[in-house]
Amino acid sequence: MKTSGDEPTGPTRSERISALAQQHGALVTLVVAVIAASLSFDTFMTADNLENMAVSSAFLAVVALGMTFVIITGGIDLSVGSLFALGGVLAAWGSQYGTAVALLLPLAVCGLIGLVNGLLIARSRLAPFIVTLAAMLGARGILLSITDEGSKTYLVDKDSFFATLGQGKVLGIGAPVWITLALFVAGAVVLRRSRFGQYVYAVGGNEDAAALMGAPVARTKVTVYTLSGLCAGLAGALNAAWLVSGVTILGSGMELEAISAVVIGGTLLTGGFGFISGSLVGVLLLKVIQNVINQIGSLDSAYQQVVSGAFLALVVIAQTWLGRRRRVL
Amino acid sequence: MPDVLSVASLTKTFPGVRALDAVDFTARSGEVHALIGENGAGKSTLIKVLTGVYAPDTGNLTFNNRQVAFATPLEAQHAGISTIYQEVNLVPLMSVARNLFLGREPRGRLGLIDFRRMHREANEALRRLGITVDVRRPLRELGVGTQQMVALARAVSVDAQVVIMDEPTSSLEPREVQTLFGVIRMLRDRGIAVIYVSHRLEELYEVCDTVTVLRDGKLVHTGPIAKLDRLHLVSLMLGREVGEVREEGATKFSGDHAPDTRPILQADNLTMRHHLHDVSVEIRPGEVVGLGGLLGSGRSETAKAIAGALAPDSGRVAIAGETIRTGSPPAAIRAGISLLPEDRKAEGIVPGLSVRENIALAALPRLSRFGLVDESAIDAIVDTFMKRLRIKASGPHQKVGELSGGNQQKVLLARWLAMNPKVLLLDEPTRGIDIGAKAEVQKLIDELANDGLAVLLISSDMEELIEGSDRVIVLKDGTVIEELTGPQVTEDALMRAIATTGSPSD
Amino acid sequence: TGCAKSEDDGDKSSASQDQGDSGQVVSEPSEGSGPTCAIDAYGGKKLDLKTATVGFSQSEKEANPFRIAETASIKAEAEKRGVKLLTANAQSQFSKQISDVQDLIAKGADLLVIAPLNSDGWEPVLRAASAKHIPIVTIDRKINAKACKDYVSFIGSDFVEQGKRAADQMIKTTGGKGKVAILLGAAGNNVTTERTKGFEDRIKEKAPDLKVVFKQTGEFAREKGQQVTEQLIQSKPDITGIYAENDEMGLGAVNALKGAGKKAGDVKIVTVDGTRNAVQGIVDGWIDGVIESNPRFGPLAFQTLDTFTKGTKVSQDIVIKDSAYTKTNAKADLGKAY
Amino acid sequence: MTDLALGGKAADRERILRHLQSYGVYLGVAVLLLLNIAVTPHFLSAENFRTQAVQVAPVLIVALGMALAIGSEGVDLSVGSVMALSTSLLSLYLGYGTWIALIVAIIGGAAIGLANGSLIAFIGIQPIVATLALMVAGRGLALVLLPQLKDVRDPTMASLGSGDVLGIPYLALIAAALALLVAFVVRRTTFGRQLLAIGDSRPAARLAGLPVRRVLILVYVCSGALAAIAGVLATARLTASDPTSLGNLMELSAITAVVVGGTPLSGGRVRIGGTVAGAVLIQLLTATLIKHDLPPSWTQIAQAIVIILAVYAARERGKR
Ligand SMILES: Nc1ncnc2c1ncn2[C@@H]1O[C@H](COP(=O)(O)OP(=O)(O)OP(=O)(O)O)[C@@H](O)[C@H]1O
Ligand SMILES: Nc1ncnc2c1ncn2[C@@H]1O[C@H](COP(=O)(O)OP(=O)(O)OP(=O)(O)O)[C@@H](O)[C@H]1O
Ligand SMILES: [Mg+2]
Ligand SMILES: [Mg+2]
Repeated sequence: MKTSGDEPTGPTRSERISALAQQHGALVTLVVAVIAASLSFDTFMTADNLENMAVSSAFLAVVALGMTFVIITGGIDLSVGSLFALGGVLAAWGSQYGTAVALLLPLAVCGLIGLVNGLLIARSRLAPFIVTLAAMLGARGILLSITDEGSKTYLVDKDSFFATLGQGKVLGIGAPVWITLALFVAGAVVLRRSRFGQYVYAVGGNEDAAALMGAPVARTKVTVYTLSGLCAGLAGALNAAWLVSGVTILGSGMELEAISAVVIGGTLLTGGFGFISGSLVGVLLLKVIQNVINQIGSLDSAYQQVVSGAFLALVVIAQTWLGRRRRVL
Repeated sequence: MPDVLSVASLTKTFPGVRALDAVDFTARSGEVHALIGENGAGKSTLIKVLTGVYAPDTGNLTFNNRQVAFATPLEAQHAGISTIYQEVNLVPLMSVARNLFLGREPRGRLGLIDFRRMHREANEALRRLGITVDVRRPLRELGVGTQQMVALARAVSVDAQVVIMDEPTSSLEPREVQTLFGVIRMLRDRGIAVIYVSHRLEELYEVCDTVTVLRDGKLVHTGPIAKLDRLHLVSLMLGREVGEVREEGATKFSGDHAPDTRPILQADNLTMRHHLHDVSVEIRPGEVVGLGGLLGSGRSETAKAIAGALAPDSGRVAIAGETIRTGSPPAAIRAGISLLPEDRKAEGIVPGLSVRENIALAALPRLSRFGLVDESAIDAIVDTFMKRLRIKASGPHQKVGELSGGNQQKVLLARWLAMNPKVLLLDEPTRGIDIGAKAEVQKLIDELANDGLAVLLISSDMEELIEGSDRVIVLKDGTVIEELTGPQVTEDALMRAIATTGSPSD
Repeated sequence: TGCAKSEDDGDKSSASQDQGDSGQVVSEPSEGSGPTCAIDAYGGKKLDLKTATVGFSQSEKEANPFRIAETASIKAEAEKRGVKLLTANAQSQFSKQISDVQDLIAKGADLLVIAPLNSDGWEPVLRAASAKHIPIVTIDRKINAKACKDYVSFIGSDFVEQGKRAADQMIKTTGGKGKVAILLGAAGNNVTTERTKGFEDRIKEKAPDLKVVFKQTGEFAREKGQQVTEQLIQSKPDITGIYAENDEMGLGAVNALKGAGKKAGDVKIVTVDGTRNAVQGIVDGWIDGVIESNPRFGPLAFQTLDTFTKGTKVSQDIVIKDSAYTKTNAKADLGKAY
Repeated sequence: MTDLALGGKAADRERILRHLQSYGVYLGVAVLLLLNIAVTPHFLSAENFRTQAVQVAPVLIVALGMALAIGSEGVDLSVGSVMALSTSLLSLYLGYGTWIALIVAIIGGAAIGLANGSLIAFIGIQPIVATLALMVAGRGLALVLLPQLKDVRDPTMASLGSGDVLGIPYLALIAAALALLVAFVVRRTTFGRQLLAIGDSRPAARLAGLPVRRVLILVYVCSGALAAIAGVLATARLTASDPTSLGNLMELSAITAVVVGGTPLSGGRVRIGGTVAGAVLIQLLTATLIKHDLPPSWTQIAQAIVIILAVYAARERGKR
């Protein structure tokens, strides 16, 4: 992508570096963290450990993928944790009727809830925070009502094809990892290269202007919330395939984890700016922190929280600091 | 010439305001139709109703002889109505090219956007308007004028039957205005209907064929512009007798002031990477100093650096000899510097607060005791300034966001005048202001200078700059290239100063 | 939130330390009588526990007496036996517990002791462990999988049984007549499900005149228990008894009753866990019965692992015989409470 | 001049809608009250109203601080953890005297607020992320200080939790007084005005010379201190310090109360009356569901529906 346009004043080198650092700040942090961890713990850089981390990050990553779209439009989706759990339960229940049902049922239900979120936000102009908060309660309520108040866990047949979506390995790496990578590539293409992607940025960058420029603001918003619902549902389904059961107690606090990952990845919560790849890095960074805490071993559970809170703050401070110069004007 | 777009007895009310009252309006193919009126007359509202931003209360919209009702700007756009709205309405974080092509990006294989083509075409579209920028840069890095040209490029690059421009020239420099006029004539010759809103009357006579005058939401006149002389036009707008209007000159500046000899404001060697290089400005009490230059020459940056809104890398700002902390608006304001910012929508008004709160905002600490607000003191000040500046609002409690552009500007002026500043930095103070109000603002500047205030005036209106200033400092690429004093302060001299050194994009 | 959370601070740390081995007794049918498991059947090789590394995955923060006592007991026993112990805490997040255990395996744990947050969803962990033939012992909650194939044995209480015993206690103190309310634990938790089931089944079976008229969750927390009880005693002032599925909610109920001006004994309260505060509640007359759920799994867990790795059979289900506190023994046994 | 005294149907409808928008939450409270009086046994008793007032007090107090944060176009997710931290501090310092412990607990909350405010004002981190970090770290800190529930056997605290004046519980009185105080601050003080201006348009407020950083920091300090007060009162009522579960999900309840009460999340406006009504609405809803012994699944779905209905009634109508 080169233009023949002559540049009046190109950015200086330090500006370019700080621009790069902002875009890839999370990646730099991740690389540093990984290097530090592998130097400190000889059980870190093992194939097993890396594969475990990859697979168990996959589900959060898929949720964060949908969240990235939402956040770039300047919104937020708090319902993803509940939808993740609901998706898993529905998939486990549906798996008795075959893989298609196991996948389509959670997608349909979670997508529908996402759609309702989107409609309330875009058409009725309610605040995303509160709409998706209500959806978070509502989806949890639905989950409880279909599991006999949470007391029933549906199981997935271990030998079914659906289970291999979670359990199978390709080239020694778990299927969820491949699926997630595929989804991220698709997501990045859509966001960067499709017209819809342009609308997503435009709506987040300046909603009024986008509307006046003829961007379908409402439709774009409805789409991103639906997408987020679908992602959460799919992540839940894959997770259920991995755990071979529809665990009912999953997903609480997951929305905050997903938001953290997206923000760490360099996407602005105010909207209009962000990258899909950043979110993936953000998820991995969170995972590495957790892994390092476990590598240290005997850290008291209370201190673990202090450490992860402080780390979150540090990463975001670093992000902001790197990005600051570019945002002066 | 066939009618393309018309409305009959259109009414639109906002809470407390009837913005449009039974207005009839018709745009014809191959005609440039001027829409004029005072601030708050309803011009922008009319345009927004025509293009589906607002739904009318009553009134029929006819487009190509068919009754229509546009629910969204998108529908209007698809039908063939292309609009540049009053405030630059683009997405600042997106690149220039993406802004230009939003919603109609060239697509290649698999329906994916072909960026190579998009950038090439964006470059061409802008070059035709005399703009050369890197189209991959975020839009916000461009000056307001360039942004306006991007919006123009966007509007004319679609196949439209009607092109609407709401005050497109307010942030353009003369050369760009001429480019714009070229584009307008080209559109007209292609048989496109152009609706053109502006407060600059000379422009209307230059490009328009027909004129419609609105006053307080009502239609007061419509007809060929050639039949109406300037005086008549103004009297129609203001609703005053021709005789009354005749007595007023072109600008309201009285001429020279008698400034003090010791400068009150000294800004020395302000430097900010990429933006300013060793810019020094001195203003004496009672003096109006103009800042001249092309778009992007760093005038706004200079004003902002003095007012603490931007932090210069080096340099000194002093008031009456006392150096103040740079980069801190409160410090500047405490020292007596007030800045009327250029981008009033984003940096000036607080849209959700009332006229009253907006006026009192900066003066709050002075208008309160022990942290408690003194309501009656505020009422007094608000009342004074609403009267003095003739702010048109349904009352002091109307939200500023609901006021017309010109009245918003007056509210901001009131905010700063309420501070009794020593130095007033005015960045495009009369942009988007109707001629009545413009005259008032100019008169006010004059009065303020006569009362001993030091004024820095930034204006893209050459006439205003020359007439209003005692001295003009000319900037180019963030550097002072010339200072015009005394008899040198003429339009010719200013033009020459700018021209001899070339334009910044070359 | 598994079980109780309360303690009068001062003596808590000592409590779990000193009484580390004074706790658990295996109930009938005990070792030998149920199905058993041996290392040959399970796969894997014999090893000496002393040189092995044991991984312990705790499900919740050690912030309630039950979890504190549980973790302390495991740690104390490991220290006593000189075994290298790795620990991880899932902070009540199931996904985290799965990765925790995987991390423990990756860090080289030869044996695993798991206090599961949930019974289902262990497939990834079980597969990883069985690939390396790592013996797993789960404590306090069961994993839904094949014993002696996916894991070695389960050591813990029978929650349904606890519910039944609570019902017996409730029937005894109310005389089998009246209206009872249940303060449920956290929704979706199988401790909640099982303690409710046992209680309701036994009431239906033994005391048809005792009606369960109210079931609301107190989320295993004292504050929630108090709030729910406050609403309860206003809408149903004639309530006879309250069954709280852990001590904390029971103590919250006591608070609510006191606040509403009731006297000790007006409403019968039966709780599960056996924390010091609850047993003291019996002594004070506010609580009528506490069914114990003993958290001191350390000695049994390590003994099981030791036996197993030496090649001897161990029982697949090692159910703890929980005691109970009533008016008759509360004062005397106060010291046994944790 | 434009016709100001315009009548007309459109304007009338607009006015009614505006009223609905402003007073919808009060309507909701009234409906719930009437409903309960009709169908809930023993609802109309002083004791019942006392219970509801006492239960709502901590939520309300947290919501007051939250309203300030939201008014400044921010949000404070750390409030629940601040409550936990304050209860830990209280327990730790009770030995030095009740009042000292109370003050330390509140200062502790204010200190977390200061940290929030500094991250937001000086470093420019988004409020939701900054307070999220402190939400995680704060709860951990609370547990580091006090690893588990501890009984509070302090007579002053006990009477604070259960005492009353003329039948009105202390807790309710304190909450009401704080609501009045915050309403006064928002309406009458420079701080209040500046806060709204900053919430509405940060760049404009900055250029108008407002002390943006100081105001923001103060906002979060207030929010922290109020959450700490709520934590202290909840502790007094429970007669125990429970840092594990105290304040769990409090941030969501508080935000709901504020938003349902008509304060827009986009900042620039704060409605304290509405916030009080919003908190009461949610309390009544919870009480209704519990009193009628509905299962948790119902409770959650009902809450979702009521939240949506309430904000739907209070929504900003489109400009069209
Ligand atoms: N969204 C709104 N809400 C309430 N009142 C509004 C709104 N938009 C415009 N108005 C009012 O309608 C009237 C007409 O405003 P409009 O913006 O059309 O004026 P204008 O002729 O474009 O003025 P200017 O030359 O200053 O741009 C003004 O009195 C204004 O206060
Ligand atoms: N290299 C650059 N990087 C970022 N922004 C740039 C660069 N070069 C120029 N600009 C933009 O050019 C603008 C300078 O224009 P400025 O507003 O100071 O001009 P002005 O003389 O005040 O004209 P106007 O009348 O339009 O305000 C700045 O807004 C700045 O954002
Ligand atoms: Mg206008
Ligand atoms: Mg400028």
